[in-house]
Amino acid sequence: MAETPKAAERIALFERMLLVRRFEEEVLRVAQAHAYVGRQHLHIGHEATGAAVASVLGPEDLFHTTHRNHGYLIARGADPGRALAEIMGRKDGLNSGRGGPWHLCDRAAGFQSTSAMVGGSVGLAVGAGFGLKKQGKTAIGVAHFGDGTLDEGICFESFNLASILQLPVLFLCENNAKEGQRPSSMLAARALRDLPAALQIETVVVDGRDADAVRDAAADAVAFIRAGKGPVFLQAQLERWPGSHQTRPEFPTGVTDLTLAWDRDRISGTHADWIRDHDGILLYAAKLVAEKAVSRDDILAVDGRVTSRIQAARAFAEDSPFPDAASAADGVFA
Amino acid sequence: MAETPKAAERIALFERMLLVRRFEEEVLRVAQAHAYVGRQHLHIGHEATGAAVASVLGPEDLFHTTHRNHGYLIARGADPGRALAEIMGRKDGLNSGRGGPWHLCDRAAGFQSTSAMVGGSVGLAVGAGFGLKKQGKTAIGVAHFGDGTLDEGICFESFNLASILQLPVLFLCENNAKEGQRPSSMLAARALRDLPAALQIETVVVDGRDADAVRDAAADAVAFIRAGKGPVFLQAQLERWPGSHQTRPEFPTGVTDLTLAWDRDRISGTHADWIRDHDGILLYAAKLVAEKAVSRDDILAVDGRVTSRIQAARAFAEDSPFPDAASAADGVFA
Amino acid sequence: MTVKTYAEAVVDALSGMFRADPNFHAIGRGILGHGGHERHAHALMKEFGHRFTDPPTAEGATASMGIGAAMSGCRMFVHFGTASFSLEAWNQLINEAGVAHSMSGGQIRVPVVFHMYHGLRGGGSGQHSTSPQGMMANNAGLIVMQPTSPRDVKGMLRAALKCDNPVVWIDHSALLGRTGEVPDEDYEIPLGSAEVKRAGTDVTIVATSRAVLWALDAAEILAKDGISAEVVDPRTLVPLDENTILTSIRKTGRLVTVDEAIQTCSFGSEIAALAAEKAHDALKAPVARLARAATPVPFSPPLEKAIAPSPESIAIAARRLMN
Amino acid sequence: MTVKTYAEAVVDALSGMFRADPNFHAIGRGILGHGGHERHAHALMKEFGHRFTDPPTAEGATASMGIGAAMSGCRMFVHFGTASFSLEAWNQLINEAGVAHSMSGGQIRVPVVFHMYHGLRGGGSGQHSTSPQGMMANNAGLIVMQPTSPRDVKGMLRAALKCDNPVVWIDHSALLGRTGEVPDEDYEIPLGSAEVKRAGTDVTIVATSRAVLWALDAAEILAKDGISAEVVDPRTLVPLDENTILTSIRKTGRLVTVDEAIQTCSFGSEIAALAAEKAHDALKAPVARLARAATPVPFSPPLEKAIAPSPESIAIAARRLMN
Ligand SMILES: Cc1ncc(C[n+]2csc(CCOP(=O)(O)OP(=O)(O)O)c2C)c(N)n1
Ligand SMILES: Cc1ncc(C[n+]2csc(CCOP(=O)(O)OP(=O)(O)O)c2C)c(N)n1
Ligand SMILES: [Mg+2]
Ligand SMILES: [Mg+2]
Repeated sequence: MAETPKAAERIALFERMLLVRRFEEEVLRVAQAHAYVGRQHLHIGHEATGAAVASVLGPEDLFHTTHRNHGYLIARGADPGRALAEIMGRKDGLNSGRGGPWHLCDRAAGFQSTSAMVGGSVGLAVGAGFGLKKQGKTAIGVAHFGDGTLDEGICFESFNLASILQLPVLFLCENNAKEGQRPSSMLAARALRDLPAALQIETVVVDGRDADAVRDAAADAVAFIRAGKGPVFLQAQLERWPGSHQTRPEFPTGVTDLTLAWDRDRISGTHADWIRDHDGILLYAAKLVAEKAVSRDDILAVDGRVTSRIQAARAFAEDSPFPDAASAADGVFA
Repeated sequence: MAETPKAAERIALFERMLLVRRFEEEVLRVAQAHAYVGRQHLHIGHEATGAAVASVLGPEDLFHTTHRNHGYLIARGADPGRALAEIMGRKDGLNSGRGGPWHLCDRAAGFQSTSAMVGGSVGLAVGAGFGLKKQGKTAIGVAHFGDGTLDEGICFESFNLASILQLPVLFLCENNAKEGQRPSSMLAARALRDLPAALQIETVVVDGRDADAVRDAAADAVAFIRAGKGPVFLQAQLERWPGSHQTRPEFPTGVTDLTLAWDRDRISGTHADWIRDHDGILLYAAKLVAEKAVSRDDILAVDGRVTSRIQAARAFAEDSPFPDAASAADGVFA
Repeated sequence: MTVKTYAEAVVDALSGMFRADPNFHAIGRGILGHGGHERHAHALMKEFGHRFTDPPTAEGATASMGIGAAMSGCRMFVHFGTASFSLEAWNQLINEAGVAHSMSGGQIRVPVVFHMYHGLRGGGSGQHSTSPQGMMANNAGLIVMQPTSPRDVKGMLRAALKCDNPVVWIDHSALLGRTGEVPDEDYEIPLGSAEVKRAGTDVTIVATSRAVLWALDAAEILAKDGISAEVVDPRTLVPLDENTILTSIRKTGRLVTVDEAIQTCSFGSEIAALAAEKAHDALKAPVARLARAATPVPFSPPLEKAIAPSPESIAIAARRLMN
Repeated sequence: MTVKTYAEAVVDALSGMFRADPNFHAIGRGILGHGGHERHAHALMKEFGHRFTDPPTAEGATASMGIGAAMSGCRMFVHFGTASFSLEAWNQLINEAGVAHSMSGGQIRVPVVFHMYHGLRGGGSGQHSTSPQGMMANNAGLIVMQPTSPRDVKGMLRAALKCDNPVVWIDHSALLGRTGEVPDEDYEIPLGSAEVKRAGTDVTIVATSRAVLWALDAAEILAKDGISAEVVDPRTLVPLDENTILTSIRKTGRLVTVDEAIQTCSFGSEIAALAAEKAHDALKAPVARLARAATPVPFSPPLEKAIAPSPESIAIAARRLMN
């Protein structure tokens, strides 16, 4: 077990996850303002997991993400302005406007290709692990993916490869399947972990709403992997954000009101359950305050900082022009 | 458990497996006579498994096989003459010369497409199970495949589908991986069955050299499947025949001498181990004789019958002309 | 005759088949996409929803299951969603569905219709915009169809569903809202018959799928310039109705091909090659090909727009051939 | 200069790369097939066997691993064996390797060479004889190469291994035993440069891979009839050296294309289309295309032979253009 981190680290972690939340909310706002942003798969409700995992990785570790990637980019330090510009298809976007929301890429922040083909990130991250190992580095490959991804044969094949070759890969599975709803995954296994476990991969399941728990589990997993002991499958249990299935973005849970973290009686509406029990941001804010690690004002101060960063990001993105149409077929080959 | 079968049934089963052996030996002889037979993946050493499984299936059950398919066709009653003609690319071959050794097909004997793509038979047999179930039939789909097949994602995906939909499918895995050699399979699981078991598929492992054991296990599995209880993974443990890796066919173990079944001291040569311990045909002959179910002469009489059928088959195949080159592009569409 | 949308005509054909054949089954949902036309499938799903199987995200095995079920005596409809996903089942389409009938010496039949949406869709970026029709047509044993009008899709889908061969239907979501007259009675349009979608005398434009809409708009533009364009829609890529296409080229002496796919080895190239081979003497001008630029599809809207042919670019190309 | 086999030249290029770059790795064995030429790889395997990884039978993940490793800073060689197996990794080739550089706005590079053996191999039947070069070329972001001579393969493979883009090398086992002069020193032949393999004046034959051998034999036959055929080998299908090809067509005024793949949307069709588009005025006769018949490859030897082009059929087609 990792040591209990200091308050400063925890507030930094909180800031990381809140930055993601405010970023995703801004994406929705931009969409509502009818600016073009493509189809969105937001990381709302996954931030505690994403930010916690990002917090234990070094800059050399190589990350492959999915269609639901924004959170990881932002949590690992990609510029929110350039990320938003990319989502809006602008010239100054991270991918110069060529990738869009499903494919944000920031090589400098340790991101490789983001694949929106279900299962794509898993195979590529195994390759990253292979390559890093061959290069004698201690860095690791990380595959982020959802529960539905386990249905794809490429995911199974990639687990098998990583296990046979004992590659340094963290398989980070965000299970957002809500009990009773049609899950993304239709795996016939009793539990998702049964598949990697059958392939002799170390498995860990953690409460994905609990940033401290995820950070500790991820730190342990990464230490295990760096020690050359082989891949780890880390599953974070989450519950799908009620807004995540909309083709046209809405705010079914409203813009996040951080004061609900300590004013829980005010939580109401159709999605009160989700807000109360599954919003990792509110849960972490509540915990930090309850444990007196920080004050309410500290939380609100973080929000103030974050919100102004996001406002600046939006201004930056909106100021960025669309790329020149004449460049449409450029840059196919290196 | 199935009842202990009568002697007549056991000698019939022995005849089935010997027919396969003599057929495969004839294929090798034809190849040595420099008649064209393509690349061979013979069923030698697998006959006890193949014939036993074939013996418990009805004519309505639909079989999908692999590159190593001859044994199943012959054991289920396909005409050896037409089968050999197909392997030699002749007009009267089962597939009119269009399929060749990897793709023998006899719809009337319950064979569907044979796929030489590793994993192909598994997905198709799941489809057969799906189709038969939808048609309200009690027949089942059967996928024959080797241990190496479990490496392919399509195999995993197909297991998953069969399990989710509780389809009537027998997954018949012939594990011919020899300890110490590079196995076909590189599955990271402790045992092959761990993969289907993780997907909540019933699994059974049986000694594939022991025809009685395979027949009983297969009968139980088929009864389970016909009862609508879902798919079964039946794994037969075998040891790869020493001749099976030759690109140019040889008889590393010699033409099978049935008298070795009771004259075990005469077993000798480089591959004596395999002949003594892994040849299901000799083992079954020895057992039948030892249990006094049949006499040595009965065994040799069966061989006489089988051998003359195979001789007739060869004559038939050799008499058959090559198809007319003008028909080369015919029959693409139904 | 009733005026219907293409989406409604699709539903007509499917419900007819569900009614006619109890052994007809579908795998996959979302057959009318997610852009608003899915409401036309509500009645269909209400009546025949139990004949649909919801697969896991596993395109290879899903395709295989459809193929195996078809071999076993069912007729199958397999929906892939975006055509890019069909590449996960490429092996099953080509090495299983396409070869089984021939390789078995005619013993096995594979009556499956595979359905997928190809092409530029607005924001599909590099992984959700594939137009694989040219790749698919470069194989044997697979019928490839791309109906474009409500009338065509009903008749061709009915024919495909009754066909004993695998049919790959590479659809475009931009067609779903197209309206047109659709006969009320049951009818089939044979697979392998092209249609002249607009008659003309000066230049032949051969286009498929959504590109037919661009071609028809281009013909309007050209008409204003006094150029009479004939728009030929092959409708089925394999087998190809060479006759209708060559007759048109022989008549006009000029050919423009339009393809939403990447040009190299595309269906547009195939038509141009056909002209060079079988209508060389009739050609009064070079053939002009229009296709998607050879780049992974960029996300940014102005870039995505810039890489595709358009009515204007088609008209310019055709006009150039008139000099 | 030393006379070497094609197989030996392949080994030259690979061992040069292993020596030059410690971050160069290979996945898959049997890179020289199983027909007798594998002995040329013995020394290579002895020295660099530890740089080869033996994968499970899982083409999709194997390709992905190669791609991911390349993105992470290695240079990779991924061997698929028979090209038919590459269809299991079709999605990874197209939707991952091909798009990553462009889609990332140029941040990511994918230096992988994918190697596979296409075509008729004698008894390959319907599932082991695929010639997917046309399909592969119908995509963006993938270089597609088919060297045919010992000299070419050394130079082009060296170039491919140093290239920062994914290269799909669609090889033919019938080439492995071809001998020819190979420079001893290190050299690269740029990807995207065609070569006139035999000069001529009456008719241009454009052929790729094994078909180049047929074309050269056809040229011999034609020479006896007093017909001077020029054989052009594009060597790289994407990017295409249009210039060399068009120069030849303009010179001879006649074009025969030869392709071992199925004709519809093939590379042969692409060359014919190119001629119709950019050399129309120079063409004195219709273009003639030769390709594999559109059938799953039948097993029986006389049938397999009958579906392929041959030196004789090429010569007949060329002769017909002379009238
Ligand atoms: C190969 C492929 N098949 C299908 C899809 C369509 N698709 C997009 S997201 C998705 C569900 C993914 O579920 P999961 O992995 O759990 O991720 P989540 O969206 O729940 O985070 C599917 C099927 C795809 N993108 N790629
Ligand atoms: C998709 C695919 N990849 C690779 C091959 C090459 N191949 C032919 S047989 C074989 C091994 C199969 O092993 P197994 O399933 O155990 O069958 P066995 O031959 O041992 O009976 C391989 C890899 C193939 N036929 N198909
Ligand atoms: Mg999910
Ligand atoms: Mg095996």
